[in-house]
Amino acid sequence: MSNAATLKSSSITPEKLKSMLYDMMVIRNFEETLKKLYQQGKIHGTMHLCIGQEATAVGACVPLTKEDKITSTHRGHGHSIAKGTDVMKMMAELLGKETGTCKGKGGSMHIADLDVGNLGANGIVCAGLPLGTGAALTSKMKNLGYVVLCFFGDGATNEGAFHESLNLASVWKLPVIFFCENNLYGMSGSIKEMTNIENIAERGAAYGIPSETISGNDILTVVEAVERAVERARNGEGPTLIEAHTYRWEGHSRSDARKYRTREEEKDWKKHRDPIALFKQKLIEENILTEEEYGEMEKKVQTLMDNAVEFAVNSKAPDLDTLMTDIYA
Amino acid sequence: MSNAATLKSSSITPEKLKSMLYDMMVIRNFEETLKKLYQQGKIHGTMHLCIGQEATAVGACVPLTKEDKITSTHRGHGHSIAKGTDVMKMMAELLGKETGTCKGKGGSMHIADLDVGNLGANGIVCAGLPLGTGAALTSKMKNLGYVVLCFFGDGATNEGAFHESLNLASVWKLPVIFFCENNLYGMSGSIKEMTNIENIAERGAAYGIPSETISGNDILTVVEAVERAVERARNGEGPTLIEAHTYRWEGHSRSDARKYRTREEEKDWKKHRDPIALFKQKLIEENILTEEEYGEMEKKVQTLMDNAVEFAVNSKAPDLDTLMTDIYA
Amino acid sequence: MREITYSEAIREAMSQEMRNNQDVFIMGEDIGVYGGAFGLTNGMIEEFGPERVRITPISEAAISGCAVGAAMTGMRPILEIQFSDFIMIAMDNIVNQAAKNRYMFGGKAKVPVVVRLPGGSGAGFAAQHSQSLEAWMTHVPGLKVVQPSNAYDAKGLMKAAIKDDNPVLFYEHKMLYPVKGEVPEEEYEIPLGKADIKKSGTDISIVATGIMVNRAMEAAAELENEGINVEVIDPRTLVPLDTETILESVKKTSRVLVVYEAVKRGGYGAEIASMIAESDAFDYLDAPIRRLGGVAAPIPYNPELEKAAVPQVNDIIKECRKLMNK
Amino acid sequence: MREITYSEAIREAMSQEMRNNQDVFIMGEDIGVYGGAFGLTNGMIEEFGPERVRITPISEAAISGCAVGAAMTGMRPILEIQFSDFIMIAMDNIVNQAAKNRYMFGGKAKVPVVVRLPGGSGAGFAAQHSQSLEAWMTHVPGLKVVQPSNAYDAKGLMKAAIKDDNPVLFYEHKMLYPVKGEVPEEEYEIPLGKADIKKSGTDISIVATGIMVNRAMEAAAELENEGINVEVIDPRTLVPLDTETILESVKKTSRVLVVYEAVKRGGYGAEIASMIAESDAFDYLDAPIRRLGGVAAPIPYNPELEKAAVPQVNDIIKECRKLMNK
Ligand SMILES: Cc1ncc(C[n+]2csc(CCOP(=O)(O)OP(=O)(O)O)c2C)c(N)n1
Ligand SMILES: Cc1ncc(C[n+]2csc(CCOP(=O)(O)OP(=O)(O)O)c2C)c(N)n1
Ligand SMILES: [Mg+2]
Ligand SMILES: [Mg+2]
Repeated sequence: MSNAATLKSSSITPEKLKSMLYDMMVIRNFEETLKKLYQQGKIHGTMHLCIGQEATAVGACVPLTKEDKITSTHRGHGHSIAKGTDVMKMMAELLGKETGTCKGKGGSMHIADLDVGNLGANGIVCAGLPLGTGAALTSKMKNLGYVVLCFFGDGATNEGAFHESLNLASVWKLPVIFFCENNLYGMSGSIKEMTNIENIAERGAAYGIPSETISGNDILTVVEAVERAVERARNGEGPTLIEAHTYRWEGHSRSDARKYRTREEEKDWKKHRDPIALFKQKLIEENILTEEEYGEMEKKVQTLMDNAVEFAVNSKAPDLDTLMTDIYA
Repeated sequence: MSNAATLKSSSITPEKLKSMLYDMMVIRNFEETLKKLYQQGKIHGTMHLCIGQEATAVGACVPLTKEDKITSTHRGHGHSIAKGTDVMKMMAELLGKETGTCKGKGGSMHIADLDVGNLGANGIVCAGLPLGTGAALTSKMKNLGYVVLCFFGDGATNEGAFHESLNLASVWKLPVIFFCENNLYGMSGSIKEMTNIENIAERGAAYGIPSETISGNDILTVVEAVERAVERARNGEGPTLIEAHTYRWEGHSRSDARKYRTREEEKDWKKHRDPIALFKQKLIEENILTEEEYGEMEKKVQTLMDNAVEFAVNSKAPDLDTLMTDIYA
Repeated sequence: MREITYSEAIREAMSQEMRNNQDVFIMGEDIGVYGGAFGLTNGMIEEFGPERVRITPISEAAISGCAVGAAMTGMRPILEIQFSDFIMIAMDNIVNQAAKNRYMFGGKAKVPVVVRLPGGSGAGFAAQHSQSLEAWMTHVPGLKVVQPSNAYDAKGLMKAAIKDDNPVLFYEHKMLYPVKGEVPEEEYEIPLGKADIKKSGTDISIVATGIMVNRAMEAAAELENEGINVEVIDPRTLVPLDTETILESVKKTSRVLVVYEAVKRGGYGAEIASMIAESDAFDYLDAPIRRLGGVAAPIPYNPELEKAAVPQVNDIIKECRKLMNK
Repeated sequence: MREITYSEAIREAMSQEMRNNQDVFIMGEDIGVYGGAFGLTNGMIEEFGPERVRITPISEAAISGCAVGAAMTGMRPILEIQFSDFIMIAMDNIVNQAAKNRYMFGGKAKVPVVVRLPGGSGAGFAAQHSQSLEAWMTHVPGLKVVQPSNAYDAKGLMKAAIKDDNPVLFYEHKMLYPVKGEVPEEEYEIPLGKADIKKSGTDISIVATGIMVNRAMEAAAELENEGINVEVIDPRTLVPLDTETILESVKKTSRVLVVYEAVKRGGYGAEIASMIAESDAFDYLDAPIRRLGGVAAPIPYNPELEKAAVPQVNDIIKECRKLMNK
């Protein structure tokens, strides 16, 4: 595993560093808010929260431009926010409103925002990889210069689509980054029991794809690893596989007694490896951030979220007529 | 690549060695005969001949008992014969007769013979791997002690089912041997261009599966590699991946101008690496076989094949009523 | 009699069969301590252990093929596909292998596998987790297709499915899981291919499948007040289909409405309707054969839109009124 | 006029569109110097080069998803699936992704991909290489489904399919590939959703799809001698379906036979038949709506069995006689 990156080694401006922290805070607050809204019965269906995984979402998107693209997963709120999807609209989408990112038709598992290069969450585990490979093919064939980053979980790496996509992208040297958020579990299956290898990154060799395993809760490490991969991709050197270790604090979805893991393990990750706390600490230690500024950021995030909820709650439900629109182009 | 095995290192009896050669000769003659019958319009549809690959088919089945099982491919005649499927019935099947292995309903791509552990050819590339994994699961759950050997081509290794099956078999430590006949091409795609790695065997590491690359045209090498794998499987140590290099002399199927490879390459394999000639040579050099005996074997094979053709030609076509039988058990 | 849920009924059937026969086992994603996405296998791993309640990686292609291979060699696997929508990754093993092996091999293999498929809309899971694609499977020779509408049927049909020597696709409806019904503890089987008349009537034959049976029953109660007396037929198994029971009913009532949740276009209701249209019951018909099915749109997330996408009780009532020219 | 084969017509349509629009390209297994399993892409890699005639690994899941992803981002891929049967490995990308993305994303994506699918029986390729599964796709909102029966239609429909901004599944029949027909060299399009009356008549409307159009035409010629005057309608596209042309014909003839190669049970002919049965054409009918489809068996290898598995000219003739009570 790569060593934790230091701020000194980073060329990121202090402003950018603070905005990275801010984005992580937005994601966490967004998820906490959803949890409450769900408990209040204002959100239906299901959703998969990414609390604890904010550093992978934000860190992986830092090296990307707006023209670069991502594909996301069922656990995709963080990815969407990190890539620049509007939080107000996302909140409205979760509440099934016509002002939502998808006009209330998609919901949590299908948030997409093509204008900012977000090719969509996906309800099908691993389905983003072939799609992202295709988006990378467009970049190459049209010489558009953009790269594609595909988010996926550890569980997804046992799907055939993982294998086929990595091979295809490698053979065609496509500008794509396969970014695995290894949070140790699928829905309940421990990745240690679902494969017979130490690290998922080992699978890169099966395709001639360079790969590395990193700490996914140290945002600067994530940024640097993705920077390297983006550079390779932009230079026409093809795909990279990154495995970032992280942890989801919540259950898999809203109905999960978490019998498959221990409370101790959870406590350990929350206490010692909270990506937000770690990054905040670092910024404070290096005099880039003050506690006061942090407090202001918290307030700003809260205001944003309050506005988002208000916006979403006050938005109209989609007209029943829209049931039959947007099917064909 | 493992070194070529020598006869001295082998514990196989002279009789067995000769019968191995004989089986290879049967396979080649079977295929040559089909070619003629096809040209005469006596066989319809399509078929995939395995001339040049006799050592992998026979060699891989030598270490297997009748209780052990195989899954085969579209290029499966050799596998079937090697596993003990009746040649007369196979010939009748190719001619679509009621006396055929599958009553004329399956044809070349679906020859199966469960009684001798032949779980079937398959028209779907890579489909035998999940099935074989399941057969191995039965062996394990019922404590039956048998192992399963899955034949597949180089092209099949880019299918998702390859990835998923190897992973599953590894996680469950199933008694299965993944045996890849790497004949350098799929239908036309060169495996060198269809993957970005040197050897397919490298993929074993992605599943924690031991693997090796061997010469598939030296039958004793094949036998020894499979013996090691069978031993692992029987000892409950799980699957092995074997990649055997070989070459198909004919086109992919009956309509193939072979534009994707050179005549020189073909000549080279035929002249210098004919698995039958190589083995014959070895047996003669080591005084296990005489030219005379070989001539007799050739005659015997020809008689068998003549009988098979006669049997097949004289057999009845299936009754039209059988169209609707054998659908449900 | 004792009441248990649809979900408990299915579990009970599986558990009884697993106790009766060592060859029966279940495999699928997260079916261990998690109990499966719908809690259906809750407690099973505790009783039967991890060898017979096999948690698998997320590998639908391998696990479906593995189940088929195990079935071909002497086991009787039950495969849980977490949502029926994910069968798309397992299609080859079901359709090109399980369904055809016996035939291709000239009658030599049998493939006793049950594939459990939670389907249907209503839970807010949106387009990729709410489909009703059973029609696909009815089109494939070699498969049997079951779709129980209540707990009692679910138990009896599951036991028959497990005992059947063929691949059986068992479509469960996720909105029915918590619905209770009277279910005897003792063992019983409901033969595949036998429809059930859930309510007899004289004016209109409603042939409804899956959860639509329940909506048709509600509609029937309402319609009774208006003097319209409908008969509700639940085929229970789509393949084999009990055409006799359906045709007899149609001849009696001379009006028919086919109701299904799946997209109307190309759904199995089309098969039922055209089976009637080409039969001798045609001459008894006093009105066109009407179908009510899902609209031709993906299932939307918003709950009101979601409801509007598939037939509701009121839609059934309206169609019946139309059929009676009221 | 110039005559070319069905296969050449499809190639010409693709080549013309590739010349007209740099975004159009083709990808698939063995479509380079090999020319594809059916030689359809012969010569294309020589003209367009390996970037636009992309040979892929044997990876149906990746290549289908890759085509969809490329389509979502500005390309217009044509994907050749070597045999339509192999779509089972690509189902998720077609059905859960391509068909639904636009809707799930609230109208934001478009997915202009054409999936070419050689289907049908008659070539002796047996159960896993001879299926007709177009009905599956007609059941999926968001997809369009095309099934040309001759060279002229194939060219015009392919051009329309490539220009369409939606996923289009293009079912080709492998026995039609070598069949010649008059096809103009110039560019023309046949709009998706427009049926063609291949022969007009007064006694019976035959709605036939794919290769069955040709068999229906042969049967029609025979029946003419017996004084039975049939009308042959070729929907050409199954989705969207030109119901108007079909219903008008049925009202005129008052007898209808639907003929399709796919397994009768659950085939798209069931949709056509029940569409008629629930329409106002019902009142015009003088006889039950008959369907002729494939038997409920996998396609067998033996050529005589194979023929018996799907409708032949004689079967159509017999059905028509029955419909006329002769
Ligand atoms: C093809 C498919 N199989 C199964 C599921 C059900 N499912 C949804 S999320 C999930 C676990 C995914 O695990 P992982 O990829 O590690 O992502 P994580 O949830 O940990 O973020 C499963 C099994 C699905 N949505 N799609
Ligand atoms: C899923 C699937 N995709 C494509 C094909 C068509 N096809 C048949 S054989 C073949 C090549 C297979 O190559 P390989 O696995 O190397 O086997 P070989 O023919 O060389 O023995 C292809 C592409 C198929 N039958 N099934
Ligand atoms: Mg995970
Ligand atoms: Mg090969």
